[in-house]
Amino acid sequence: MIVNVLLFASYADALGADAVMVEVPDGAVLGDVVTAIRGRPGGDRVPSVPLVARNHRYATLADPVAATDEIALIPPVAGG
Amino acid sequence: MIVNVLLFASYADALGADAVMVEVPDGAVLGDVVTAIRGRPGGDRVPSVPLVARNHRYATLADPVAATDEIALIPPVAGG
Amino acid sequence: MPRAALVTRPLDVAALLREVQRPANGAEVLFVGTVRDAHEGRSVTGIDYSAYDAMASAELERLVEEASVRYATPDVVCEHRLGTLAVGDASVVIAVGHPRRAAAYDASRWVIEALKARVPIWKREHYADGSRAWVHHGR
Amino acid sequence: MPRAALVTRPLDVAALLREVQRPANGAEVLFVGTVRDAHEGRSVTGIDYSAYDAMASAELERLVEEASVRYATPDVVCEHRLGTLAVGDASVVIAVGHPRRAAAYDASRWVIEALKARVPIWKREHYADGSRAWVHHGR
Repeated sequence: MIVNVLLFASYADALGADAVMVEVPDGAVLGDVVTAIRGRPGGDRVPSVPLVARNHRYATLADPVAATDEIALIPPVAGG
Repeated sequence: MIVNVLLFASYADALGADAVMVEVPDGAVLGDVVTAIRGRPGGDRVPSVPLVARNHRYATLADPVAATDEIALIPPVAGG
Repeated sequence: MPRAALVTRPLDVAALLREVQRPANGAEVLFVGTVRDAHEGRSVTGIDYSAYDAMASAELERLVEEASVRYATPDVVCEHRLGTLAVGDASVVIAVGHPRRAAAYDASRWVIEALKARVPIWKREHYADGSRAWVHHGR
Repeated sequence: MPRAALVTRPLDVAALLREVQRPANGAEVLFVGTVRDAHEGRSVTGIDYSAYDAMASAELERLVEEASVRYATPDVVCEHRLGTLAVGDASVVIAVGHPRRAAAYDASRWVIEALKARVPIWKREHYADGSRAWVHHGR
């Protein structure tokens, strides 16, 4: 399946895009999405265990992913 | 000597005055002033060891007093 | 510079905030004390605040100076209002600006606790039944 | 009721204070985060704040709801500004109203710490030499 992944701040700079499409097998988990992202040009600047959000909530890399999910990689936050 | 003593809040209500003159011997300490105040009508509502100020600073009952000092008895404070 | 004042007009929180904002500061903490509608189960309609003016001013000034030294910032301002206040009126505002938020919170807290312990100000509550009473902290 | 918002206009501290004032409250604590002119020894001229808008809004709302339950007061409001801010501009305001001052301080502190840990907002500093860099807390 094709999953759309949102990127922000330093990760968007690293990949040169605010969002990328990645292909992962059906039944994939968020960790598979991260691995796919890290294989892209510039993806080496994403850590192997980044913060990940699914549908506007933090999730773990072991959580499953569906094509309809809104997935995002979250760089270290710096609000306030 | 004659010492003028300022009273506030519940102490002023107790003594029925914002200030009272008391006579104490030369060489008296603030404790002597308190004793004199407590002998006045209503003075029994002043505790035996009240907070006392001399010239706008807290002082102890063992501190000396001069006729030119500004003496005040300070009821429990309640600012804020 | 640290500044403290007793005033008889309404307190201007926005002005006090501006007073402690400087380019070196990353955090401002404001404490606002307001008149509550109840105290120890009784319905309160207002409070008279009175003070030993000369000493309260001096003590409040000493207190913001001490906070300024203790927490290493010049930006400590406190105003306390006197007179008859209604429910919801602000009786005291403490504004602290600091490069670091932890110190801003700590300094603000230190000032209000010291003020309540040391500054010769008294309050007499007005109750819904028409009676009035002097209020002590920690009673 | 607890309320949180991401905004792109200047923050109105006086309005946020009014929002948490109720007759039952005796204390309001406001935290104001402002853009500092220096960071880790570098001269800062401004900051771009950006966010994962949908999630940051949701997370900020969850956070003020949690603070409201945790500290037992409905009066918890937080606004965070996004966009390009100049030195001295307020980036975040947290307003808490509570019957008791200790809880008001604690709730305010809890919200800012949780916000800095959890809410997906990022800042890119502009330096006096013309360069820019993403800033991480605790780096």
